[in-house]
Amino acid sequence: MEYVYAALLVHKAGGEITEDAIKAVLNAANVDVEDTRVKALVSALEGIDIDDALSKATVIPQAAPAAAG
Amino acid sequence: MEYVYAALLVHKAGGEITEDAIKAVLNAANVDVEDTRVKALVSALEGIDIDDALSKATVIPQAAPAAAG
Amino acid sequence: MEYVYAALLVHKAGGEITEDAIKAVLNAANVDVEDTRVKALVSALEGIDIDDALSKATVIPQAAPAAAG
Amino acid sequence: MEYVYAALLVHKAGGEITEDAIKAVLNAANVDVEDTRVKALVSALEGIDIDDALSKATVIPQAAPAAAG
Amino acid sequence: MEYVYAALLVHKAGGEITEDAIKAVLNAANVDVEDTRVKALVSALEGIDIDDALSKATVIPQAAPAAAG
Amino acid sequence: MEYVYAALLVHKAGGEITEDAIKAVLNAANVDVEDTRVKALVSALEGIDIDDALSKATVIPQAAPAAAG
Amino acid sequence: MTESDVARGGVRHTTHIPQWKLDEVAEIKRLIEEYNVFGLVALRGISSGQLQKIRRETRGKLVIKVARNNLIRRALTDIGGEVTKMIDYIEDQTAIVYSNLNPFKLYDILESMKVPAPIKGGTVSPIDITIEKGPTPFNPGPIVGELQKAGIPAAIEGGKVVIKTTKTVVHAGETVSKELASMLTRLEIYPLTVGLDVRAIYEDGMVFEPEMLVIDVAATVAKLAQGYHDAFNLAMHCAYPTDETIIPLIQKAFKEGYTLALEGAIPAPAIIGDLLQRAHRDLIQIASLLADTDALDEDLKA
Repeated sequence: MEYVYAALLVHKAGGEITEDAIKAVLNAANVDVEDTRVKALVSALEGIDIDDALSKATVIPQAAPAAAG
Repeated sequence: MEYVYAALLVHKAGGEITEDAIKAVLNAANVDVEDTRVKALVSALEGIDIDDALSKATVIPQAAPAAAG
Repeated sequence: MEYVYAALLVHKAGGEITEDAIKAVLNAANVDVEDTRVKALVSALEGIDIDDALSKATVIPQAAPAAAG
Repeated sequence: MEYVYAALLVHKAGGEITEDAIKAVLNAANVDVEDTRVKALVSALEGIDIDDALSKATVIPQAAPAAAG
Repeated sequence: MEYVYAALLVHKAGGEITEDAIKAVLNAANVDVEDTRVKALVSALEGIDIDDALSKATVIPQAAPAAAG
Repeated sequence: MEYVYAALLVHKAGGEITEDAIKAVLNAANVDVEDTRVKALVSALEGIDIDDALSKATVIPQAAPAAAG
Repeated sequence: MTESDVARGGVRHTTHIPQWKLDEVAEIKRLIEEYNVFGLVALRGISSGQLQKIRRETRGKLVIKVARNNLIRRALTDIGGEVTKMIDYIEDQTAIVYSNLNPFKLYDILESMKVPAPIKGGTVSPIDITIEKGPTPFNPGPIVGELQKAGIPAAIEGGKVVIKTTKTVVHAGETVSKELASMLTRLEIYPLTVGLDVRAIYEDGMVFEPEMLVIDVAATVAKLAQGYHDAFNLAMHCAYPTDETIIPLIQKAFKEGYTLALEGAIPAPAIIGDLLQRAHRDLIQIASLLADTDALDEDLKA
């Protein structure tokens, strides 16, 4: 989920979600960045209105994957 | 929420949540960092088991009608 | 349920749900296509607003795989 | 969700979830395929028992408030 | 609500809710204090265990599934 | 939460939320004031329309941590 | 009630004031001085028996003195200052209640001493009086006619006298007839509440009227909860970490990440299972619309 948090952060900071922006944040967090995943993330978020998506009331899975990446 | 995202990102990346770590991430996201907010957040997170909190996060405070209380 | 996935896929890809479109997708997935079933599906979906139907899907996965990741 | 639908379709058709298989299906549905998203999905699905994951889908009413978009 | 905020503040600060304590806080906030309201509030709070009242009053039926708790 | 109560009080009393205003209220409540937290709060509230925030779809606390400091 | 027993004399503005009046004014002043709190209460409608009972049961907590209005006025005027605000509450028949309890407790005690009382014929009712339908203690007889004559819808049913329908027999402000008052009493309906009725309580420069003295615990708790919610919401809204909000803030960030990943169909390892289930859910949703057609595979038919 690091990639997603990075995207959220960039978005909330008012920036555009680009590969470079995401990579910069992940690097700063010492994440070992996989280009493919960054590209995939940016591509997946392209058509998404993030604020709109966040306003959706999603129920969290019961067993939150605490240990999950 | 930028500060909180940054903390979560650092945590998920396996790092320790320190002022420096959070600031580095925020800077990378071009957030105009307010030192005191970083300090306040790090201080509040002391003693908090984030994974535990997330595993209990099954019922997230939902948007609820203002009628409450 | 391959046929329904094929229909969903065609729809989400922005295409029109026709027999040819469904067949093409099923063929690509190496499904042994039954023409009558494709006909029945296309016919049954006529007049159905798929986006509307999906937005009403008021159920969310409950037990997420905690070990995921 | 197109990518996920495609993956499930391939799986239900008895095929193995490979990049090529997913791409073939997406192409047949005229999706403008992003290679990295296919890679990311296939990578995420590695080691996942899909039937098992779906069988856990004991769906529950969302009970989300009207706020739900 | 100023009077109530003042009472909550005094309480949270570990102080006893007395007329003087409430008045001091309100004065510091430049509220034009009405003695009778202070007296009425202090008197009303006499028999109330604030921590208890808050812990009971804030558990409001959530728009969330049974997981609540 | 003392700091937040103080901010609410200052705001409701018609005052501007400044470090001095919040400190004055906290001092009156015998809170051992931490400058960092005051600064962090004032910074966090910058640009926030408090009345609007309060009137908006409110988030309900899960359960008031009665014992919480 | 020795005060009312003393020789009556018209209140005139005269240079000569009888000693007993001077003594009484001095006593009022002394008691106001001595106690933290005093209240002016209405005496009308209270029996001397009930007054004695109240005195007995509140002994040690409060002192009740009946006094002439003009002497009370005189004493308050003599004391001067804020106390004179209480002069506005002197009317009709007045008693002074002195206490060291706070005004709210004092009010509470006086209210708790009130008892139900019958209403007298010929008086104006301060409230609506409603008779509920149902059985009465009476056996059939002339009573039925008397009840009906008083405007009460009585009848005989199953060998007993009953009230047929619920009826408001007197509205607030209307005069109660002698017949009705008598029947109400025979039905053991006591519509009035009689006791020492607080007009105002004075403490330390402050005058409290009855509506200010009612303590509503539920409303107070609700306000506390509202105050807490306000603080919690504001802190959440501006992401300010406190002991109460830090965990919800983390959870909120987590939820937002999860939501975004799900909405964007981002195959993060943590949510891949949820994505699969969501796709499956979509399938089921569409399939459910096709339930009665030939479009479904066997595996989607129930």
